[in-house]
Amino acid sequence: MGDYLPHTDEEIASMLAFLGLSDLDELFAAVPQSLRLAGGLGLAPGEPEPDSLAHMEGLARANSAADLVCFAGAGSYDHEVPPVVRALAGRSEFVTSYTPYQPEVAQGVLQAIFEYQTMVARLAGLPVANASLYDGASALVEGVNLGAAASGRETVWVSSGVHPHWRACLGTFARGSGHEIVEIPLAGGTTAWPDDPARAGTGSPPGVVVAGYPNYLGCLEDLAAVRRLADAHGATMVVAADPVASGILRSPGEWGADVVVGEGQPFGTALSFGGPYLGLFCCTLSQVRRLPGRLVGETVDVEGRRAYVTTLRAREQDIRREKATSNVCTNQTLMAVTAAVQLGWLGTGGLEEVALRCARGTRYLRDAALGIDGVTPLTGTTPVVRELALRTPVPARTVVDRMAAEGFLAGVALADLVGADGDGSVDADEAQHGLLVAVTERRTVAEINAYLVALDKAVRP
Amino acid sequence: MGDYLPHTDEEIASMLAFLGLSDLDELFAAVPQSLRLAGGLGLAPGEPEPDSLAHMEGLARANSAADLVCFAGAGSYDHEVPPVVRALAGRSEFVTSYTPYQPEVAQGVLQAIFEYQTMVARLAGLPVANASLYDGASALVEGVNLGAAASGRETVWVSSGVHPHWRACLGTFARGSGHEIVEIPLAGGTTAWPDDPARAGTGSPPGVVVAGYPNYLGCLEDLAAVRRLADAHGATMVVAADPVASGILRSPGEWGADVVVGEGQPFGTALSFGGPYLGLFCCTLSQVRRLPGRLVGETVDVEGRRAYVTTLRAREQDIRREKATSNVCTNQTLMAVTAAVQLGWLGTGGLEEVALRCARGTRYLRDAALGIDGVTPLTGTTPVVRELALRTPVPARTVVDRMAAEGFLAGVALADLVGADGDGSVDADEAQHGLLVAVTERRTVAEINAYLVALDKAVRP
Amino acid sequence: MGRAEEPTIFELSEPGRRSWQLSTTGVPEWGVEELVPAPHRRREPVELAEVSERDLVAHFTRLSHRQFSVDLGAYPLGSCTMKYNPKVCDTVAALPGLADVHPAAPASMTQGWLALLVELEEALCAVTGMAATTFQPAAGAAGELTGLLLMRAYHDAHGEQRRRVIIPDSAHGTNPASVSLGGYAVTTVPSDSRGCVDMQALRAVLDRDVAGIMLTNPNTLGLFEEDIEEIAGAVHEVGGLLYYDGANLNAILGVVRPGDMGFDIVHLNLHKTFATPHGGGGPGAGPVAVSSRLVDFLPGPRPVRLGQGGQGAHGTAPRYGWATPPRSIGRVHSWHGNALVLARALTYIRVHGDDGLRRVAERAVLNANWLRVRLSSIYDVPFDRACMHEVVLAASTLKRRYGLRALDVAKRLLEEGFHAPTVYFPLVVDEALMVEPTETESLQTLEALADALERIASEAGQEGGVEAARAAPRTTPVGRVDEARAARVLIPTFDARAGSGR
Amino acid sequence: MGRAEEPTIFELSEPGRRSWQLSTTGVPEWGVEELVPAPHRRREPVELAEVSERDLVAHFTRLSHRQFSVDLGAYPLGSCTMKYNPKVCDTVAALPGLADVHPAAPASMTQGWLALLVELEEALCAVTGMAATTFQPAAGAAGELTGLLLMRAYHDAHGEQRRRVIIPDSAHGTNPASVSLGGYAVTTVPSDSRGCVDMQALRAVLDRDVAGIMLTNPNTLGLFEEDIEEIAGAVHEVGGLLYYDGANLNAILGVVRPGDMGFDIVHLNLHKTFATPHGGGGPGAGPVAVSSRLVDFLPGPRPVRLGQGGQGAHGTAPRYGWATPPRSIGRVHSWHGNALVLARALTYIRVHGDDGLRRVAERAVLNANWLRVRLSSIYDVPFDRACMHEVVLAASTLKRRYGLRALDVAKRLLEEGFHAPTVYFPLVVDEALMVEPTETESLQTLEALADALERIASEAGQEGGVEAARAAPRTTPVGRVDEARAARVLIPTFDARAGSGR
Ligand SMILES: Cc1ncc(COP(=O)(O)O)c(C=O)c1O
Ligand SMILES: Cc1ncc(COP(=O)(O)O)c(C=O)c1O
Repeated sequence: MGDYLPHTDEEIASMLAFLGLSDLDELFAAVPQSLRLAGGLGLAPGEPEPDSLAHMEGLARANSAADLVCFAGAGSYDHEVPPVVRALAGRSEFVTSYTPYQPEVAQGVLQAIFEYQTMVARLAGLPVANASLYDGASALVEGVNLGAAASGRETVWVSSGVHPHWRACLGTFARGSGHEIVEIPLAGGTTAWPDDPARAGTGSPPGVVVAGYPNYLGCLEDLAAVRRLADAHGATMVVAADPVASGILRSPGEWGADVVVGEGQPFGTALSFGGPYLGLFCCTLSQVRRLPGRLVGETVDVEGRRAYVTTLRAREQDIRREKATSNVCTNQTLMAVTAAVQLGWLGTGGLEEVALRCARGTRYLRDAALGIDGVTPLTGTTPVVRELALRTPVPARTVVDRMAAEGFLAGVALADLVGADGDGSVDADEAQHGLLVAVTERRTVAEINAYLVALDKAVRP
Repeated sequence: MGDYLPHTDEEIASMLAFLGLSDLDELFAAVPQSLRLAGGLGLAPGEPEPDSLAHMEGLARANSAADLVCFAGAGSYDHEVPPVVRALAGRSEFVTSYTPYQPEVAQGVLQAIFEYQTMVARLAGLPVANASLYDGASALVEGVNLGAAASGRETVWVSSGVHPHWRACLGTFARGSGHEIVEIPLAGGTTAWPDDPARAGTGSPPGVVVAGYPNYLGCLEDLAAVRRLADAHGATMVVAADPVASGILRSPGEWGADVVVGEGQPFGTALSFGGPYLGLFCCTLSQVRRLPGRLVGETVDVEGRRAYVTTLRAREQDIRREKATSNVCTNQTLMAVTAAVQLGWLGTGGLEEVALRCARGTRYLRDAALGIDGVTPLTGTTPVVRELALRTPVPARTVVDRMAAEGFLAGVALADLVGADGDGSVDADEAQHGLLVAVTERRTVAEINAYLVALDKAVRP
Repeated sequence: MGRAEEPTIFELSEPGRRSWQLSTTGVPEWGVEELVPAPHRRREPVELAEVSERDLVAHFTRLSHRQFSVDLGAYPLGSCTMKYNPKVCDTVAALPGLADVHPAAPASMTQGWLALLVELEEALCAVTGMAATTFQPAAGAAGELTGLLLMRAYHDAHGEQRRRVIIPDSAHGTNPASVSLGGYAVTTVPSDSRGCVDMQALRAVLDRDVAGIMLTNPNTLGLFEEDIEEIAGAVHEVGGLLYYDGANLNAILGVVRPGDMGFDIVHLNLHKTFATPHGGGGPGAGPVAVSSRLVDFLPGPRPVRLGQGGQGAHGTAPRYGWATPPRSIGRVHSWHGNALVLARALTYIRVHGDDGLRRVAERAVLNANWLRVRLSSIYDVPFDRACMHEVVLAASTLKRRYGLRALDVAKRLLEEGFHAPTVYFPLVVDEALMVEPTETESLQTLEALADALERIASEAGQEGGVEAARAAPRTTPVGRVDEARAARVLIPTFDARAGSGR
Repeated sequence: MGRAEEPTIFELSEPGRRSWQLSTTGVPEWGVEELVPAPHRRREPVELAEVSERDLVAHFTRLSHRQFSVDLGAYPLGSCTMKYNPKVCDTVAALPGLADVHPAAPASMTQGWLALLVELEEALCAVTGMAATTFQPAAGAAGELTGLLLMRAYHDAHGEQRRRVIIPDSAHGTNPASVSLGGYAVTTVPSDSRGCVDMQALRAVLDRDVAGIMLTNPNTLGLFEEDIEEIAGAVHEVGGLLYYDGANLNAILGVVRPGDMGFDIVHLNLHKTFATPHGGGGPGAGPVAVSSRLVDFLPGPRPVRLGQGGQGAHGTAPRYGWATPPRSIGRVHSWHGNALVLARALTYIRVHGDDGLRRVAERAVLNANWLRVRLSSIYDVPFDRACMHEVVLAASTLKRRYGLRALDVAKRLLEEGFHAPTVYFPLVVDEALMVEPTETESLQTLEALADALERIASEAGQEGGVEAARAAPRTTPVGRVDEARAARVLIPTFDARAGSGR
């Protein structure tokens, strides 16, 4: 039996007496007898904390994936997270505080978010960033919601180069929002935007246009063309950007994006089996009153001292209720604080260096991998930065399984992302044989070489 | 190349200019050219932090002992240290502060030590505890120094039941202090105190008498007899006590000890390959002005608020210099704070429970082990609490090596503690065949049973 | 410490200074121009702060000293369940075997994670009385929207186009916001004099256009909806579904289950009931549990047991895998939800177990009622009857008599070392002070909190008392903050300061 | 936060409350009376605080908010080298492969630890120019006493009974204290007008009764003893040994080595030069390195390479073991010294390497001299010439003019968010303010520190300035503490309060 309850029997007795009750059950008098649980919940009885810890350690040991050298990406990357970042982001004042509703005792979190907003806005090349959303997918969904509200039109053209799971989420939530989601196929790795709506298999022109940068196959989309397309239809341009790639790529803002969304996991958050991650969201000043979620602004206190506070609250659910721009309340603040610390650690030079090292490793691995019999580029366009799609002669899932035995998480089989039949980004054959490989700054040349040797063996029929 | 230096080249240039220097070498003008290193130190060049971390992780992996189920003790024990204790004792304010020389900004550490002193004093059954010493051995040495100063006599009778390494340290430092250390042999596991000095192989009566409780073989000494002996000679009674055993044993203070010393590692500190540990030191009020090391006392600040400060400083080296009661300056404060947190977590009931569980496990293992043929008790007196000495038919070192292959650190071979020839506590044969086994509250019956099966195999010729 | 203004990290920056150190890789060092085609190449590096690791540490450590938290003191924030977050869960969340697992790794290599999720799903189903659970929703609001999409899918499957969802006027803001995003119109029902759903009013708005009703029970007034069975019957009668907002589940753990009350869909706030830390605003986790008739619509893929798990741990074939429900509404998260938060929750549930969870509810309700009775002679108690895990007080009398508002009480309380209660919510109560002590606060802490609240009220009656309260807090890192100015002169980033005249 | 008084844990205690949870063992639950013979059995359990885990966390977290630290700001405490402690070292010290190793485990099972110690020994020998190192001393003072016992053993081995050890009047208190414990008489030599050992005076006390001399170079005035070669020659001439107090080694890393200066014995303060954290007063590590003629006397056992290490990592036979020097003075620690501190130091050394350690010294000396020049017009600089890693300032003029003492300057500085310098040490300087910025403080920090010290000095000249300084600090958790009372009414434990009238 374990718990963290302070009450002694004497205290319970005295408190009940104070309430004029004779036992704890009476506290639940308002609950109809008919509904009360006779027995318990049917769970095992409580166990001492060390027993539970041992159990969880046992489960952790059962994840062989944790021991593999990681070449998988698809939106989740194995980047360097130094001890100093873990130590600072793990400070219990950041971990165990609530949403900063009382700014006088929440300047720590508020200022950290303010710094985070500044860093993320600079990355995106836009003037405003919010205090975080759940993850890349939710950021994209919110971005599309904002975009549609801004353009006043419900049709959304989404490049099939956007992460398949994010597109899936768009589809799910469109059931509620009523948006018409039109997926635009890729040709040779980049989006083949139709020149007129009819060709898009939809009558109506887009109110929102969404592209990835780079897209999930690692290819660089022509964002100038996307901007032109958006202008042609008076649509909002939303870019789902890789924030690490932004270290060496022209920012989406410079390309003219109205909204930039992304996955912030690469900034200090572990792979974590997919969560908690960090939804990055940036937009132009003109859209700030449609911004989803919390926004921290600088102001002053009664004595004129610099202070920070959540602002433009009138957008939010607790005030606007059914008219709110979004329903988000709890977000991913701790990951935002973590990102602020990680980006503070990287600084101007470090972020560029990380992006550059990813690109070098990717180039090195690609050049060598394409020398392996039967391994070919999956896309016509050549990927840069840290994600590339290869076509393997045997099914990619087989390659992944075989290479695990050699100590590598070889990458992500496209079929696991888009399904066996493929989608607008890849066809069924590509889905089956496509292997999405990611190389981060943590991968050494020795690891990459060993990976190539293993790959050479793994792709044999 | 790695470092943690903030200086940019521009700053260095401007600072040098400010000093009227042309380069960094000029900063060392006072160092005779003849002495300056021409080349470097001959060390490898600096490496990025992650490389160093990887190197250290490699060294850590090379310690197979870390993976063994621990039945070794001899003053270092594998006790439960819950995450909450690591988290609190690891707060960077405690870790990265210096000795509390400025009490106005050091109340955190000062109050934690004050609470530690209170807890340790209660354990020992004495009114005063200091703020820590290096380890058990150094606490014993300081205790003997205090004892000799108090009695005004240099002859020290030390029970051979005191930890062999601690006795060794006594011998080492006696070279400087000039104390005459007389080791009193054990008979059947406990000290055979001679009734007159001549019998002790020394002319002079003791100024200090030292006994272990329990002694290092796990046996309970007759402290009443030690008190009588001390009184008979006007000697100071020093007890080296196991602080966990104190959870269920009569306190040394109750037995009449003037000074109580011990090893505080069991209170929240990991095995740590032997350090940093925690030297516990307690004494009577009459001896407080001879107390070695720092002492925290309660007082008030200018506004009458409760405050804490290091006190009776006139004993210390920085003020008394060659007349100081001890030379200790840096001590083991962080381990003392850790002990305060751990004892706070255990509380009245928890400490007793830990001691009781150790005693139960020890009893369970002993009863079964003595059923294995050839395995016999090493001592006539039956050990209790959490340490016991067994005699194995094959050399104990062989047993330890064989059982490591089965996943156990079987214990400590006495020969490793006292040397092959034995000493006043055990003879050469006992040294070779003696295995000191410890059972803590962490050992489950399943582990103990598996241990017994392995022991049964390991003791076969 | 903590009171001195802390410059932003940008003000601590010096060009050329650095913290970062990356491992030696030996990869050829091609230049960016050899890697990135010119038009895509960034001209200027992203300007970030350039600080030493030492200054980075000092900056964020000092910021942490300007932040209140559960670890520093009581946090009686109504509706937020700010209970103690066990440190063991931090250790669990940091286990490399859990934290270093890629979400796309094949099931055969992530059996531990799948087993963990299945075990947690079974536990949450037991707690709620539901048939299955999805872990994808990252927080309560995400759970709400997921639940509403499930509602929609359910009605669609029955060929029905319902347009309205009913919500009590005391509902949390995320409820109506989620309803809109779910494509439904909000119909609000008032609370009756006892603080519960007004049955008459409810019946009046119930018809076959109603997709369902969202309730939290105990409701946001901390009161148990005693007519819940009747409500359930009425809603089901018109073919509607009952949605349970689990934010207040802490009050009834092991006492009564949403499923037994007739609910069809339940979201849980693991960051409330199951003690996962709030992280300054997140992350949380908002799993959605549903009754059997909704299982087929759940988001996918879902972790499932494979075939006869009988194979046992030594079986070579994997025992857990992924499966997508036949009529799934699709994904609602990039991956599998906030996994590490889920691991924390399972740890918490295992430690407490069947008996412990019940104790949690008992102690939470005991603490809230003790405060209610202790404070009822000092503050208004709009609905003065036994409450559950939280009690809604009001400062309306104090305001009428002395001009002391709920806000002033809150700010004054900050000076006493406590966090403030939730104020001005629920909206149906004027000058509301919503107090949720949680079960992990000791009687001494409750007494200290009550004494502080009593002191504040009595000061209001004294000379200059109200002024003092209006001027509070003065001992905090900053004094009362000018929120209006923040909105008027928007400075959302450090770069925006320039134009702002700061 | 941090300003409210925090009750002791004993005052938070409630009988029957608990935090502890121990694992399920299944061991038979014999009663204590079945285990412990009656006379030895404790009658009453040891009374400790009984608190919930939640209250334990709040208590110690609040205490941490009442504590200044390197992580919170600059700590220019002369002679203490309060540099930044890299977080990576915390990670290293927490590695289970290092932390969970029993000190008595056989060498074959602790090869990693032995390799670590041998690697560190080689590095420290390179840094000091010595032949071998013992890691047993737990701190500097322990190293000093160990060194003095080595000195004694050396002379004994040469059949000499020398009785005196020479120490400069500027020496740190542990030096004379250690000399006494080493069984030697202290002979003090004065500093000359330049702050260095007075050669005449030294020669005057040198004879064959002198066992050796203890020096730190740069000395505690932050000045390099330029005559060191002459001193070494003179001491060696009479058969004495030179002991190097390594507390100030930070200044000369990679620039000059004690061995080359003629020292025979060196102790290092890893908690200063090699950045291991001070932990509020400890732990540290004070390894002692010696020249070849003293190796045989070192404490044992010592970690050593075995045979031809050539066997390589894949060799099955262990490559490292333990050995005790033939004429060892014996043990000076329960086990092998503060092992985890040693692991931190090796990490620090590897990151910096040959080039980085030299940079450490350069930057440390650069920072100290920048402060010296910046402040020389404001404070007295008793020895106004180039200093090394620290500068000794004095408030004597300020005291004479305005009555502002070094103590007041120190307390006032606390209000500015800095820790105070070391005051009234070294003893040879009146109103000493010993400032050691260390190399990890940035120029901005140095400027802020200098500005603060300047402000304090100029305020002294203004109306009420000195009074304000005397009243400082007012923004800290407590104001000036009554140290006299603490000694007069001794309250060393919570239990002693009772009698004390508190
Ligand atoms: C009653 C109630 N419902 C829903 C929510 C929304 O949950 P979350 O913040 O996790 O989105 C909350 C949390 O504030 C709440 O208190
Ligand atoms: C010059 C000098 N020598 C010796 C010491 C003693 O070192 P430790 O405190 O580690 O015993 C110190 C530390 O304060 C010192 O500054």
